[in-house]
Amino acid sequence: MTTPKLLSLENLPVAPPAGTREITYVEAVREALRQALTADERVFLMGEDIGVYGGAFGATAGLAQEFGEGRVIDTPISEAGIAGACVGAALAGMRPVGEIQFMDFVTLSMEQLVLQAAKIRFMFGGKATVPMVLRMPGGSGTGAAAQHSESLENWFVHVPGLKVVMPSTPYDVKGLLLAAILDDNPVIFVEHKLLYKTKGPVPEAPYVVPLGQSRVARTGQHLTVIATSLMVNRALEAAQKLAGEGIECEVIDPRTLNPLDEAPIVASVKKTGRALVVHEAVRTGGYGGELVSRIVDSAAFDYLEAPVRRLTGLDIPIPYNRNLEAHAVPQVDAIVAEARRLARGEV
Amino acid sequence: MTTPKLLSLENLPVAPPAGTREITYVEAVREALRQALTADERVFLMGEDIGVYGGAFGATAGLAQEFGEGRVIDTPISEAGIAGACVGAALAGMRPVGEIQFMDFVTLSMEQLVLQAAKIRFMFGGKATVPMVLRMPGGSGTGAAAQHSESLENWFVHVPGLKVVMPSTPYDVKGLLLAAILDDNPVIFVEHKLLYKTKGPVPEAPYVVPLGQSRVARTGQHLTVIATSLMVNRALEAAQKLAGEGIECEVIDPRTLNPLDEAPIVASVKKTGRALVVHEAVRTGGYGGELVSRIVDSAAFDYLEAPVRRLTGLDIPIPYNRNLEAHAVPQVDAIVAEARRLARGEV
Amino acid sequence: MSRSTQSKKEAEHLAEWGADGARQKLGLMMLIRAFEEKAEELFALGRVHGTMHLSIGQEATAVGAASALRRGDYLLNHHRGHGHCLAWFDSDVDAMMAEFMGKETGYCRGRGGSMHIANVEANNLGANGIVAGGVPIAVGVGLSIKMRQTDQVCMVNFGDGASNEGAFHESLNMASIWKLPVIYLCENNQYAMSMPVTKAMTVAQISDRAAAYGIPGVTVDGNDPVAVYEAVAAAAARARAGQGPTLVESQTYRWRGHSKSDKQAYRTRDEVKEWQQRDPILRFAARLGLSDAEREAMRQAAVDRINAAVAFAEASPEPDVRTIMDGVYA
Amino acid sequence: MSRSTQSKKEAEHLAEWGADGARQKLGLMMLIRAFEEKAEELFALGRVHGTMHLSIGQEATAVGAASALRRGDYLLNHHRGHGHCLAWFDSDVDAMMAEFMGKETGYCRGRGGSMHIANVEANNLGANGIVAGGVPIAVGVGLSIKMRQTDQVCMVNFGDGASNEGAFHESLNMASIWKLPVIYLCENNQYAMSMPVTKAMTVAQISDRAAAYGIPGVTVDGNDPVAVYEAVAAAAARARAGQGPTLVESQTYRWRGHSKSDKQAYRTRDEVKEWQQRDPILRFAARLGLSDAEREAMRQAAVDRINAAVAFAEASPEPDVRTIMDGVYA
Ligand SMILES: Cc1ncc(C[n+]2csc(CCOP(=O)(O)OP(=O)(O)O)c2C)c(N)n1
Ligand SMILES: Cc1ncc(C[n+]2csc(CCOP(=O)(O)OP(=O)(O)O)c2C)c(N)n1
Ligand SMILES: [Mg+2]
Ligand SMILES: [Mg+2]
Repeated sequence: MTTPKLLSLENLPVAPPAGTREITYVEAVREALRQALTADERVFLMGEDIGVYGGAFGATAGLAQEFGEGRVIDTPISEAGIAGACVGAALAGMRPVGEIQFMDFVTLSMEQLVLQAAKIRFMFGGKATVPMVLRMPGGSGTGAAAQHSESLENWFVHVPGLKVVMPSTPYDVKGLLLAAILDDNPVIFVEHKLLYKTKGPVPEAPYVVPLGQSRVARTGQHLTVIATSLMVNRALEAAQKLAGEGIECEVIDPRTLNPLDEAPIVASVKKTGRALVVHEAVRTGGYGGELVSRIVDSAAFDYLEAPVRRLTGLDIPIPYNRNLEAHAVPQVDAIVAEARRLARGEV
Repeated sequence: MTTPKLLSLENLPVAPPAGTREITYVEAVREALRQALTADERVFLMGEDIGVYGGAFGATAGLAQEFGEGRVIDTPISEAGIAGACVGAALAGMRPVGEIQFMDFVTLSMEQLVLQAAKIRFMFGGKATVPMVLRMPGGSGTGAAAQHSESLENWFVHVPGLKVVMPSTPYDVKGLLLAAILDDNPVIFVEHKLLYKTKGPVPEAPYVVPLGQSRVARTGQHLTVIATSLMVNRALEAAQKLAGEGIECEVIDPRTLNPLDEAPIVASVKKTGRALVVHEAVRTGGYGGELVSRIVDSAAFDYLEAPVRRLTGLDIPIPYNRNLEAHAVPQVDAIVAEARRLARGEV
Repeated sequence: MSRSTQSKKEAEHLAEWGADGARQKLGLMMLIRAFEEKAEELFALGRVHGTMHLSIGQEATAVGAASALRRGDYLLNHHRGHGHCLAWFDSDVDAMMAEFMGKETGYCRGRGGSMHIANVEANNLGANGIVAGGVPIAVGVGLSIKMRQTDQVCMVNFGDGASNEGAFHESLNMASIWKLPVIYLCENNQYAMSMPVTKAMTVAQISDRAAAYGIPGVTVDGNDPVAVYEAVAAAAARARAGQGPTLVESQTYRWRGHSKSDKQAYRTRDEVKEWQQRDPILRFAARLGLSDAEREAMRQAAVDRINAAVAFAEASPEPDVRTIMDGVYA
Repeated sequence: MSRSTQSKKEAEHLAEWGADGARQKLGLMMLIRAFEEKAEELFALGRVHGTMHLSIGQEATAVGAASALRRGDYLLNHHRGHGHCLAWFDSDVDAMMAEFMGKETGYCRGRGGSMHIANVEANNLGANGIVAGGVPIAVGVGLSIKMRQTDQVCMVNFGDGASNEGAFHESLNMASIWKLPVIYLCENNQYAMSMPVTKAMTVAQISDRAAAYGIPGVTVDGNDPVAVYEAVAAAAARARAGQGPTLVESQTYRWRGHSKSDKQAYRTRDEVKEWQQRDPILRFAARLGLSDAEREAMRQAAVDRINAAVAFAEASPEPDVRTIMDGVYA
């Protein structure tokens, strides 16, 4: 590797038209990884069972065969070690993309992510970079109970030095993953298990969706719904239903939780006067609080006609029983009901 | 230990008068620990250098000598092990009080705290209890730089099953620590390094300050300041200065961050129409967002005359340089300035 | 300190158990097998959701280990732990199946499911969905025993993969310096999901790792309940005598995929078949001199018991959604 | 695989260094001592804030280890790391002292301080305030070397206490299975803060823990730069040859308290005195046959250099508060 092949932002289109080819979210993840591995010799993958097994959710299927075990590295079950290995490789010039098999297990990596990855650059006076990505699937809905269903994104949002990305569509997951790999900062990349099989149009060639740009997923004038990850899909479904009642929701997907592009949110709330924040993570201490605070402390404050509300996961661990599990997090009907109340001025 | 001596809530006065004896915050911690060790054979302490060394900040000085190394246990440097040992001992009928030497190092204990301690009771259908306390000093101001100055309380607030306590006075720290030890749930108990040497009146006999009760630390009609930990003291100092300008702040200390007693906060904001949230932790994703959201989504919403504002730590790791360090978190003058702007309707 | 050959004492143990005792253990192994096969079937039929980790082929370890302990001892179990649950004291097949099916009558009122089945009353402190998650907890249980000065022990089960987690290291070190009554039972089934143990570590036997803590490490044939019994009994005796922890490695093999969706590209059919030749149930039945008919009758009894448990679970109510907040806080 | 006696080869190494080389190393040890004594003084005078961890008594390890490596190799350092920083390639005493004093001209522009001094340009990837914090990072650095196919090595330093962290275990295991060019240098100064190594683990030597990873473990006299040099050089040769990591334990002693405020109730004055008899500087000076006057002249030169560094740091500007957000993100 004397003159390494490098992926570079300059060569990549920014948010090109989606085109007509449809693939799934997990295929889009894999395509981004394959293209990054092809384009840049500094990129490599590491994680548990990402090689011949192809990853617990199949995100890396075939990549070890294509790029070899030297670049798609199966690790022992050592989540602190995986995070640390990414930090070290990044410090020494590589572009590691680690996988944590379930977001829950990142609880074992926190020291390396928070005290090392996030802080090294600042502590060293800006003289080092830690360009790494850590992918992890979050969320509930698979019946895997309390230790395999966490939505911990707000922990990372609360750590300066980290960026936090949480895509909701196949198009975004590909473009944001390439952007994350190209970013010179440590990026926490949160996928969602229930999104992996969702389909959507995705350009074949590599492209980026820049970090730090919110997306208006639907326009409307009565109410602004800010939703993340899987909840974007549910909010869009809810908006569709509400449209039949004459309630038009504007649905915004921040995509990057930190840094947050708040301008489209503020503009929307100025227009609608009402805002509902929807996330799957438990309510207390969650990202919803950040969104509410940003709205309240913005130019939109004077336009607010109702309290900014949060519809979130209940403050409980995710239960195993299927029915309880479904009740633990916002479903489409709950979003419909809450949005309707808010739009009608019933809260 | 056939008929163990037990500490019991019934025997303890609830929030008795403070009296006249003054001791420091760290002495109050030690007194609570000593009284719990004396009253209840199930209580024991474990942590790094808590024995003959007396703890990095002296909280356990003399206790190993008094109660023996069997109940004041020095551990190897193994933060996951410490947390796990507390979980196991609690499950098996003890009342462990662990110490994490600096809050930063709890990043190594997250799996045991979040996936085990917090969830075991729920996962087991309510058939187990995990009565443990984990003490840890947070905050900056000692020149110990980015890896020894964290304020991570909102991570724990975001975990159902945990309680989070953050006392600001010697009186509260003693009463809340005894209440935490008596609580049947895992409690994260956050002390502050800069508070350890502060003095205040503390009753000698054991007593409890119940978890989940906010304290109105100063009354006023122009502005509500909700502050946590060290920031309570700074907010009170700021309020004192502002009183000279005719601005009367009501200062509220939640004391228990989760469960939060929001009634006094809502009542206060209904009265003042203006609220300022002050915490040392970095702004983005922090506890301030929770407080703002609770206020906005409460009966106080209709009384708001200005945006609810947050004054917090900057979104940076804590720098080493003394001057930079001081600028990284709210100081009294900054609170004065921000509160004045808010009270005067300048924001 | 480790050995992998069978001991001469085994015949003595078998004699101690007596014909009835030994048969009862064989019956338990069959009950576990029947539970697992039914679990697999229910899953295939879509009658349970989530995931599960089957211990088919590993039944001897669960039964041998539990037999070596006493009522009142503690168990910390792992994700592949149906067998250990069933083999533990006072276990209730109905409550287990009901939990597996997410019912209110389950051990955990349907909140835990396969990965979190616990029977706290019997000091079975539950399975764990986190690899090595129970391992540091064992230190605290051990400490509590020491402080309460009882002669209990705590057995913590985990897989080969778990021995690469940092928690393993911290726990063994702490238990060794304080001489805690903990039995570390590493069920080495040769793989951690797709990762062969030979790729995940450089030592020949996991029990070699005991050397880092100055404690005994022993490797036994995990497909032989007597061998497992003997190793765990020795570890328990040591623990009760205040001599501290032991690392017991039980060499066995998982017949099925890791969990519900595993193409098993990481191993060969031949390897699986080879291990199936060492079926712990058939081997032990032969050792006890059972005829085919006797064995078949025992197997049928196990299947019947499991079918009854399914009937119980199916007749049981779902948890009431209004109780969803129950148990978050005490 | 471990040994604690001195090697016969040491005389050869000393000869290789030559008289000048050996004196230069002694000078470096003296420079470290002078830095630490000045640091202590500045702290006592209230001219620096925060905390610091002095390595007085441990200078031979820093100098011996760095001498065995090459420019271009990587260093991951620990909290008691002033000596290692100074001994590393292209180190700049002025930048170090300025960092210690929180100035803009410091290695880290005053943002890091004693516990985070790094010289990234020289592949000194910094000290770490987290016990064992650098240990898993070494795996990644080692991996990058392997992928880039250079003949660099990565040395990671840590204390005896750090070897009880889970991260130690995960890192050594990963480096051993992938045969990474990593040198694990455990500086066993007998205590982790107040915890004597004999209470924190049951093994006689920390290098015994290498057995859990099938890698060489070696224990050397950490107060002898030649012994440390030899062990680290052998580990480096092994690493460069693609044979993987080595665990080197350097037995030494910290003369001062753990950090600024340590009453040292956990050890006796006699014990400290006994170790002070083995002062690495006096011992090495004697071995080189220096007269008292020569030695004193060298010491004075070191002190002068440090005083100059203090003057440089004092004349340097404080960081500008307006730049406080610099470096959070790239
Ligand atoms: C901390 C953590 N990492 C990863 C996983 C995902 N996972 C579940 S079981 C398993 C393999 C465990 O292997 P082993 O310990 O050998 O037990 P076995 O499954 O073979 O019984 C993995 C990787 C997990 N549950 N927890
Ligand atoms: C994870 C973590 N736990 C605890 C500490 C506090 N601490 C700093 S140094 C130290 C002792 C370290 O001992 P050792 O590894 O032997 O290094 P030494 O200080 O003796 O050089 C402790 C407990 C820390 N910095 N990081
Ligand atoms: Mg296994
Ligand atoms: Mg030490």
